[in-house]
Formats: sequence, C-alpha cells, structure tokens
Amino acid sequence: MFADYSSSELLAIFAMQGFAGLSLFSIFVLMALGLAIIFGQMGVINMAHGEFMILGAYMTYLTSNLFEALMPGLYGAYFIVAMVVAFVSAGALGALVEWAMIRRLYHRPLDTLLATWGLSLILQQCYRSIFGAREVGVSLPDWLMGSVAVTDMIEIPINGLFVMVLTLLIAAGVYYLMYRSNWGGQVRAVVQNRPMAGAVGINTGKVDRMTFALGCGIAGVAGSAFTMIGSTGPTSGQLYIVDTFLVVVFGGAASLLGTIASAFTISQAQSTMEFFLSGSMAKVLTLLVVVGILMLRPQGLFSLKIRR
Amino acid sequence: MNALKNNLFKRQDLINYGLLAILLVLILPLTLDIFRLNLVGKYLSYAFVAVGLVLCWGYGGILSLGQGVFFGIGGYAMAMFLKLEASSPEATAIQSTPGIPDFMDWNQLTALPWFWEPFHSLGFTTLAILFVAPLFAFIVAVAMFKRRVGGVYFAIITQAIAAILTILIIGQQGYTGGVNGITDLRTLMGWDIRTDSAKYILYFFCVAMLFACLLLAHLVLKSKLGRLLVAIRDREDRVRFSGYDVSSFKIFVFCFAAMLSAIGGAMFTLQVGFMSPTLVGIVPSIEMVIFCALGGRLSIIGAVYGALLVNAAKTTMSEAFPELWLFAMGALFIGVVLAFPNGLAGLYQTLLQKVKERRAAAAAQKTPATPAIAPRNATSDPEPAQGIGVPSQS
Amino acid sequence: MEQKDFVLAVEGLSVSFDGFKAVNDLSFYVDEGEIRVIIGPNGAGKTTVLDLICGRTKATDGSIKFRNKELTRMKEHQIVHAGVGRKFQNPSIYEDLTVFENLELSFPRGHSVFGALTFRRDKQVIDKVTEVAEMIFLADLLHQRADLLSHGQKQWLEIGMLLIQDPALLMLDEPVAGMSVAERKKTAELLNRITRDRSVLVIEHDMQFVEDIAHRVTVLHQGRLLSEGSLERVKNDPKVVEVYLGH
Amino acid sequence: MQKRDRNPKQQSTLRRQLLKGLMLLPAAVMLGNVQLASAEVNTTGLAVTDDTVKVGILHSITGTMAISETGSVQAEKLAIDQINAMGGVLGRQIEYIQEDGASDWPTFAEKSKKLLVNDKVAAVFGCWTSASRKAVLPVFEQYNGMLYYPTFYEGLEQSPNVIYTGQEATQQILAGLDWVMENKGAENFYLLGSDYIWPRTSNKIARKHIEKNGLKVVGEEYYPLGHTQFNSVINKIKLKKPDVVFISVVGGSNVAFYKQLKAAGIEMGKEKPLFLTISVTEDEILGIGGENIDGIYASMKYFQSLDNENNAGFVDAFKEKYGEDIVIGDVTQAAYLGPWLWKAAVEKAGSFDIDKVRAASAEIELTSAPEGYVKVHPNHHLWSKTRIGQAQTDGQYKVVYETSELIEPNPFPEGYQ
Repeated sequence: MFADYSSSELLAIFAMQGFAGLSLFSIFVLMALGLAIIFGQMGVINMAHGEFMILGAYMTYLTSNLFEALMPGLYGAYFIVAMVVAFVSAGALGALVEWAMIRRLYHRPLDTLLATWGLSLILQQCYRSIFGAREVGVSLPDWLMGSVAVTDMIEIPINGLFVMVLTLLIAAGVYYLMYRSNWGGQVRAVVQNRPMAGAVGINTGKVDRMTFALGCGIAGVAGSAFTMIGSTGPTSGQLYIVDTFLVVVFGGAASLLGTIASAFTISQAQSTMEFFLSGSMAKVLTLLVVVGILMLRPQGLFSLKIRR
Repeated sequence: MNALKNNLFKRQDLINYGLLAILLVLILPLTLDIFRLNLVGKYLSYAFVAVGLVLCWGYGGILSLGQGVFFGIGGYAMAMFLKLEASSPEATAIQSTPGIPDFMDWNQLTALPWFWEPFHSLGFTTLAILFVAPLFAFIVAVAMFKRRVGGVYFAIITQAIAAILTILIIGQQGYTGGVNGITDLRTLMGWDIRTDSAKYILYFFCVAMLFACLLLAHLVLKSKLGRLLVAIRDREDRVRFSGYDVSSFKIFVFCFAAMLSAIGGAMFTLQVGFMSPTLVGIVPSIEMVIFCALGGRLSIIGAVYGALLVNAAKTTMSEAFPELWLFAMGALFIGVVLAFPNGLAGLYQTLLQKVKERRAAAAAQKTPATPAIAPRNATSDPEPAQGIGVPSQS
Repeated sequence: MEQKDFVLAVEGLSVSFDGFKAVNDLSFYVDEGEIRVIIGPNGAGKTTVLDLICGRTKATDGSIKFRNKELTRMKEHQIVHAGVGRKFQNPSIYEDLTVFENLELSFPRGHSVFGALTFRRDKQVIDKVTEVAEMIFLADLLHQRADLLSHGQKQWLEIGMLLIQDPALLMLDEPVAGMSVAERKKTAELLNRITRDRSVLVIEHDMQFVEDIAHRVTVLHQGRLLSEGSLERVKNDPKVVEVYLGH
Repeated sequence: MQKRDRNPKQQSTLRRQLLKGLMLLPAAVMLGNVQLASAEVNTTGLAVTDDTVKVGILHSITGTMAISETGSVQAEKLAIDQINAMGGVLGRQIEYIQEDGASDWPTFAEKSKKLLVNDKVAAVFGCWTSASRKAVLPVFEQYNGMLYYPTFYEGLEQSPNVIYTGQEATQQILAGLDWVMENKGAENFYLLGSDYIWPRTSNKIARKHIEKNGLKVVGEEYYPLGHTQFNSVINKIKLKKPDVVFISVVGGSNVAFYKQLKAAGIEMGKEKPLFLTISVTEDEILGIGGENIDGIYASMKYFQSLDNENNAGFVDAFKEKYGEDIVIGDVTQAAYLGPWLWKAAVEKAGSFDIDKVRAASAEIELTSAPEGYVKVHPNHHLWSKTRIGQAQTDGQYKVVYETSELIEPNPFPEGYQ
C-alpha cells in the first residue's frame, strides 16, 4: 500500500490527509452544532436543518450580488456581512417556525420529524420558485481564494483555514452561551424540567424560541460558509442531513463536547479511508462503523451515566 | 359477563373492513381505468409498509425511518427472480455473455454471481421475500433493543442504515443494477405481467394479500401481544417488572413490520415492473411514515387509507400544478401533524364516538330507568385504538 | 447470626453514578414472611436499593441473593420470574387499558412472544383476575379505563398487578403516598392481608403507616445503613434521631 | 388498419410532396391552407384534432434533478413555440402536457404511462438520467410511444421507441481523448466519476481507449452521488501527478469538486495536470462559478459559444424568452432538437402514427440545428461532431477544437465492452 511512494511523499500524504481530515472535521462541527442545540438540547428532530443551511447560502449569494451592484469597492468585506445576514435571517425564520409549529410539538418529539419534513419540502419549493431550479454560483472575495504553500507538495487552502477558524469561534461562542452564561443555564433548566423552570420564573416559551432560533442561525452561518466549498441549489441541503444527524447522535446527543469528539472521529476515519479505498466504499465503511458502534454503545461516545 | 370475552372482531371492525373491501374490490375497479387502477395497486403496495408501521410505531412506539430497506429487500428479491426469467439465453443472445441480466453484461460480468443463482426458483424467491427482511430486521433489532435503544436514536440509526444500503446498491451496480435498478421485467413463470389483464389480476392479488396481511395484523393486535404493545408504549418498566422480556416483543413487532414491508415491496415490483434504489433510501422511508401518520398511527385500516390518499393527492396535485405541488404536500404533512395527531382514523373514531353518545343520550331520555352507564361503556372499550389520547413516546 | 434461610440477603452492595455513591457497602437481610420497612431522609438511596434488587440498576459491587439465587447478574424479567415483584413510587399502570386488561397482563402465563400470541382468556384467568380485583377493591370497575381511576385506586391496581404474579418477595415504593386517610387504612389492611404468605419490602415516609405494618425497620442515610431493628428501637437510636427524626 | 380505399393515400403522397415544396416557404405554411384530415394522419387514436396535436414534456422539476433538467424543459418549450409560430406540425399547433418526474424513477414510469395511455400524446420529450430512461423504456415499448431523449449517455441501448438526441459515450469520449493525446502529449490518466452507470461505463470506454494507445491509467475512482468532500481525491491527484484528469462527476458534487480543487491551489489553466470533463456544461458552471473552473477542457458536441448562424439565432431566441442571464448547455441544445426532429419525421411520414414516424425517422436531417448539421442514424442516435471547449471566467467555453467529420453513433462499440 505504501510501497508506491517515497518517504517524503508519505510524509506529505499524511500531512495533507491530516489537513483534509481537519477541514472535514470543522465542516462536520459546523453542520452539527446547530443541530446539537436543537436536537441534543431540545429534543426536536429538525429534518429541515439542511434547508436552514441553504437559506444561509442563498443569503450569502444575495449579499454578494448586492455588494457587487452597490459597493463594489467593499466587495472584499461582503463575506463577513453575509454571514451576519445568514445568521439573522435563518434565526428569524427559525423563531417563526418555532412559534408557528414546533412549540405545539414538544411533548411529541417524533412528530417534529414529520412536521419539519413537510417544512423542508415547502422551503425547497420556495427556493426553487424564488431563485430558480438551477444552482447559483456564489463568488468569493479574493482574499479567500487560493492557498498557502507550505512545501511544494503541501498546500493549505485559505478558505479551509477560514472555515476552521470560524468553527472554533462558533464552537467557543456556543460553549460560552450554553455553559457559562445565565441564558444557557435557563436553557438547560427548561430542557431538564419544563414545569419547574416555568415555576421559578423562566419564560420557557421565550427560551425555547431563542434556543431554536440560535440553532437555526448557526445552521445559516454554516450554509454561508459552505458556499466556499459546496453547491447552492434548492435541494443541496439534503446532502448534509444524514451525516449531520449521525455526527450528533454518535457524539451522544446531549453533549456538545461529544458532538465535537464525534465529528473528529468520523472525519478522520473517513478521510483516512478515502485515501486508501475508493470514495464510495470509504463512505459505506465509515457509516457502517458508526452504526456498528452505535449499536454496541447506543448512548454515543460521550454521555453522562445517569440514574434512569 | 359478555364484556369479558375477547371478541376478535367486533361489529364496528367488520363494518370498517367491509367498507374497505367494497372500496378496493368493487368501487375502484369499476370506476377507474386500468392505468389508474394499476396506480392504486402501486399505492397499496406502500400500504403494506404503513400497516407495519402502525404496529411498530403506533403500538410499539418504535419509529423506524428505514422501512424502505425492507421494502427494498422484498422488491429486489422479486425483481431478481423476474429479471432472471427475462434474461434467458435466447432473449439476451446479443450480449457478450448471454443468459445473464443485461446490466451485468454491461459491467463485464461473465457469470451469474452466486447469490443470484437461487433466484431462478420461485419457491426460494417467495421464501426470500418472506424471511430475508425479517432476518435482517432481527439482527438490527436484537442489537438495538437488547441495549434499550429507542425512540429518536432508533429512528436515526435506521435512517443511516437506509442510507448505507442505498449507497451500496448504487455502488455495486454489476450485481444490483446500480442507480437504474432492475428494469424491464416481463414475465412471471411465462405469464406476461405487462398486459392489461395481468394488471387486473395483479391488482386483485395485491388486494387479497393486503387483506391477508391486515387480518394477520388484526389478530396480532387482538391477541394479548397487542395489549402488551400498548402497555410497553405506556409503561415499559412496568411491563418489564411484570415479568416480560420487553425487547423480545419489540423485536417481534419490528420483524413482523419488516415482513409486511417486504411483501409490499414484492407487490410493487410485480405491478410497476421494476425496482430501483430510490425506493430504498431515506426519502421513501420517511414518506411511508407519513402515510401511516396521516391515516392514523393507531389504526391499520387508517394506514391503508393514508397510503391511498397521500399518493392520490401527490399524483393529482403534481398533474394539476407541477410547479407548486410540493407546497401543498408540505402543508398537508404539517397540518396533519398539528391538527390531527391521530390522523384520519382518529377523526373517524371521534365522529363515531359522537354518534354513539348521541344515540346513548337519546336512549337514556327514552328510558330514564337505565343507569347512566351508557356513556361509560363507550370509554371502557377494550380496544386500545379507541384511545383519543396522544400516545406517549419514549 | 444464626444460619437461617433468608428470603433476601443483600451484602456489600454499592453503586455509583459518575462517582457519586448512591448506595455504599450496604448489607441487610429479610426473613421469610417478614414486612420490612426502609426509611430514611430524601436522597438516602431507598429507591435505588429497590432498583438494584429488581435489576433496574446494575450494582457496581456486592451481591443480592434471593432464596440463594444471585440477582445482580439477572435480567429484570428473570428476577420477576424468580419471584420478586416491585411497585413503583408513582402508580405505574397502563392507562390506555382497562382494569381487567391491566391485571390480565400480569397473569403469569404467556410471557414469551409466542405465548402472548396464543394466550387465551380462559376461565382460570378470569377467575384469578376477579379474585384479585375483589381484594384491591376494584371489582366494580373492571371495565373502567385505568386512566379514569383515582390516585388511590391506581395504587391499588398496581398492587393488584403484583398480587396476580404471586411473588415471594413484594417490594413497594411509598404505597400510600397521596392517599386519603380512609384509603390509607384500607391499604394497610390490604397489606396485612396479603403478607400472610410472602415477604414484603416497603419504602415509606408515613410513620403512622409504618407503625401499622412494620415488623422491622431499616434506616438508610447517604447510601449507608444507619440503623436496623424494631420501630421502637430505631426511633430511640440517637444516630437516627439526629439525621432523620430530629430536625 | 387498412384505409377504405387507396385514393386518400395517393392524395396524401401528393400533398406530402406539395408540403415539401411549401416547407421552403414557411410563410405559406403559416397560412395553414395545407391541412390533412385528422383521420388520415392519425389512425391510432392519438390526441390529434384538426387544429392541435398533444405532446408530453416529462422532466424533473422538483427534487435533486430539477437543477439539471430545467434547461431541457425550457429548450423544448422554446422549440415548440417556434414550431407553432411557423404553423405547427402538419398544420396543427402543438400543445404540450408537462409532467413532473420529481427525480424519482417510479414517478417517471407512472407519468410516462399517464401521458401515453390517458393523454395519448403523439410524442414525449423528456428524461435526463439513464435511470429515468430505463424506467420509462418498457412503458414506451409496451404502449408504443415515442421518446426524444436529450442527454449524453452511456450507450448500450437502442430502442425503436427512443430517439437519442444527445451523444452516446464513444462519440463524446474518444474524440476528446484523441485530442489530448495528440495535442497535449498526455500519457497518464486519472479517471474520476460519480458512482453510477454513466461515469462507470464512460470510464470503461476511456480506459480501453487509453490502454489501446499504449498509455496508462494511474487511478480510477468513484464517489457517491451528492458527495461533497473531495480533499482526499485532490491529494491523490497531486501525488499521482497524472497528465490528464478525466472527470465525469455530476450534480451538486461538481460544485464541491471544482471549488475545492481551486482552493487546494491547483491552477486549472496551467494544464499540468489537464482537466478534461465530459459532464460540466455551461449550466453546471453557473453553480460552480466561472472563476473556479476556468482553464478546464470539456468534450461535448455543443457549446453556447459556437460560432454559426443557427446558434446565434437559437441563443438570441433563448435569451429573449428566458432572460439575458440564462446559459445554454449541451443537453439543453440536444433537448431543443427533439421537437424539431419529431416535426421533420412527422412531416416526412405525413402522419402522426408512431410506427410511421419511426419508419420516417432514420436519415432525417436537420440543417437548422444550433450545433450545425445533424442526421438521425438508423440506430436512432444522431451523427454529430465533437468539440473541445476551454472554460473561461465568464462561464462560457471557448471552442478550441472540432472534429472535421460527423462522428457515427455507435451505441454498442466493439472492443470497448
């Protein structure tokens, strides 16, 4: 297997595959963080998660067009603005959806799956009606293009680095919000015991809405970042949904740290296998291993041992 | 005490089955042309899956998002048999290896793979349709239920299994026909299944199979096992501490649902004339759950109506508004979940209940001597499907 | 201690949740035909002890012997078949089923998949259910859906479900919580009646009730055995007074 | 179905000749004077009236394939509009019934049956993926319908009920490979595709051709449809240093692949390695972004930038109908040919009857095709030229090479199976 390559090439393989794995890791984390909040913390199975991501992507596309038309001089900065727009719009839609639909379904988690599936159909058709059935091309500002050459074999894509940094920032932000802020305490209180949280004066309805909106907003930012590496079309969101759920479940749904650990495990496994096997088989094997482990250890990688 | 007798069929059940039979055996064949009737037959093949989902989701509380896997196993088994029949050496003389299915020839296979060989036999194929899916379900279920994986986790793991199987089928196209599926199926034991008369016969065969499966499901639900499933859904721990091995009941009902799905898959292949991986994946699996939810997750007859109605709506809406029908479908799903958590069957039960109560009230007025037990009787019905309450899920 | 066959022998039992020792090196013994009451302040590990005995929670350490059978390695339903019945703190019944069906499901026959499929509601079943229903004061409500029962009736129904199993050891978690005074009395009467030929392990806070039924009392505190003996003795134990009755 | 007497048939032959003459004068046809009785042109109960004829359009307008199939729908509608404006087919205006295949093969089968059995359409323009074509094929053969299929595809098929207006694999692939071998001195090839039948068959043909020429394939790899992570394969390409990467990745994966390629610092314009695709049309570039793909080569029969009069007219009409920003890819053009080829065949046959149209189809010529002159081969595929285009930042291809002759379609190529 290694015989074909010289030792310096092997070193380069490992370096580059390591980086490929890392960027896959940051993508997984970005996809999964929003869902980890919505699914892990609130227990809502949001099948429209991919569509919220694509909303972010379309917002990026619109912002990009707007900057190009109105202030081409500032075009380089558009991406930052676009991510904010993506966050706000996906979050606002999330809040609306929570208000209209999800809040009636908290006691029926499996039903949220069906309702959000319906929502995903509607959103897809909306995108198709508004933006057309074809994919749209989102162009990147120059500073995000290209790569840093470390050696002549190893090159690090700048947008890959950007996604990593973004992932770090968002993960840190979410961690702070959920575990260090007063608001995060409220969220966890509501999740653990809704009536009691209500009794001690937490506005549970508002906390739910904000939590759901936050999860959707993060999905929007993820979608925005994914315009750098993936396609933006009405059905692009569906490409991510299975992977995303698996990452969250594999990590142990209630644990953000678990989500990150599982994203790391899956991404490294997949990118390593991809190098030595063909793409399809690598994917099948990765999924099989994940499902196999989940069957042996259903609570996921990280979970508190609790008194049931 | 008559009420203590566990009647297998109550009057209302007989009426409900009778109505369905009249619809499927008389009204639809008399009013629809063969093209539409064949479509109804296709919808009915999904109804098998929906009935299975009523058992394992509605009663057992196990939501599987991978029923397409079992539908696919049944469908592919049937398709493999029919494809071999359609690939006789004479019919495939132009291939570089005559006598093997065309897609194998395109993929440079020069001999029939070993696992295709037994599908020359209809007997083996029938056994495969009936038992391979339950066997696979058994393996999955033992692994999961013995470890008490339930609810959402089970749903997502089964979903992943559906994804894996789809990728595998598409990737191994030399053996499976890949993304195209197994197409161009012609005859069953020399009998051309593509003619109109064959389609009529297959439709009635499908209806007969469906009623056989409904009967089987009905018997399961009316046995103590049916009540146990309700009990498990309500209070799993209590059942365990009444001395039952809860996982074995979940395994049973999941395997049973898998078998129903596989039969549905075989019916699909027979009536539609091909099988493809698009029926195995996540999307069809979720759609099948929706048929069940719309029909009423606690009613096996409701599931049949659910499958019929959603598909009929899909067909008519997509014909009338090809660009907009997804809005209507999405709204339908959301509306059903929000407004009618127990689906059509729940609606029907509420209606019946009202009629009963009104009748009872009228009777009570006529003969005031009757104690006010009448309305109580309505609620003390031993049939769990009567419950209007939302099933609790673990 | 003399060599005698205990119905239940708990020795060196421990369990920890994420480092927190809910039960710590606990040993106690229950005789045939004895009514043993476990008391202790909140968080003492009372319910956990029952969970451990009936297999709901797996012990980290120690042994539980029921009639010389080791329970710690058995599954819940096997423990039930061995003869241990358990009632939960909150009434745990099947609310979508009728009283009759609730009792019928506990009838010790047809507990395998195949058995459940072929189970027939024959005279033996009907007689037994009716008999138990008489005992638990629910004979007139056999066809009532269980969710329509009062709280006390639900508690009785759950006790009835245990009686139908005819266990040698009956474990009850706060059987009179939330009951009216009249219901409490009836329950005590019921318990005294049904314990003639079996052993009972009860968790209870209501001291009046404990006095009515207990043969011996075990006091737990922070997962450890604090005191054991007759109610009189325990009441006067200064350690117990300090942590439990005193404050 | 014999006619009552021979007279009308002779008459129709006469009229056909007359019609042929008149075709030179489209204006005269527009007057609609030349009108054959419906009973004569339609003996099999198709949906033909004295003024109208119904056809079907069957593509996915929802689901994942809608991205690709939209262009085909637009092209077919444009062609139908243009034909109607010229007076229709045999004096009848074309009415289309559009059905949604919803990216689901059983739905395609269902809808095709509906079009043929219930709507009795005279022809169907539709399908995109091979899977959808395979699903509808038995339906068309059983109910004797006519399908005009626009996509370049893997070959290995020849149905009397299908006219394949796109290229089959050998037409598209061999000329492209020959060109890189001869002009770019390519010796090592890396084959990459999405995991389904078309890329696998295409790569099989490519591999045989490469090895026949004594050259080497250094890698062959497939990714699941919809895959979005290509960093590993990009690393492999960097390591194996092939001269040519031959790509048949489709759908959303395309966008991910080229964006990641660009981000990994591979200069596609440097031609080291050279990227040759058979799957990225102008439609796909729209989603990828011209700046992410400029410099790669594509081997297909049509590019929007083709410089000829037919194409100029076609592009103008297309833009007029669908907006300035619209782009036209290979399949869109092939879809546009469908209604025209059908019209020509119907008029040659003097009848809408499927059997007669089929019989008339072979050797039909179209001089007005945007891609230039095309002719229907008796095997129901089109003779066509293959062009090599190089992608530009504006999302268009610059044509750098064109085969001198029309290439004969050969769906069952000897020695490539």
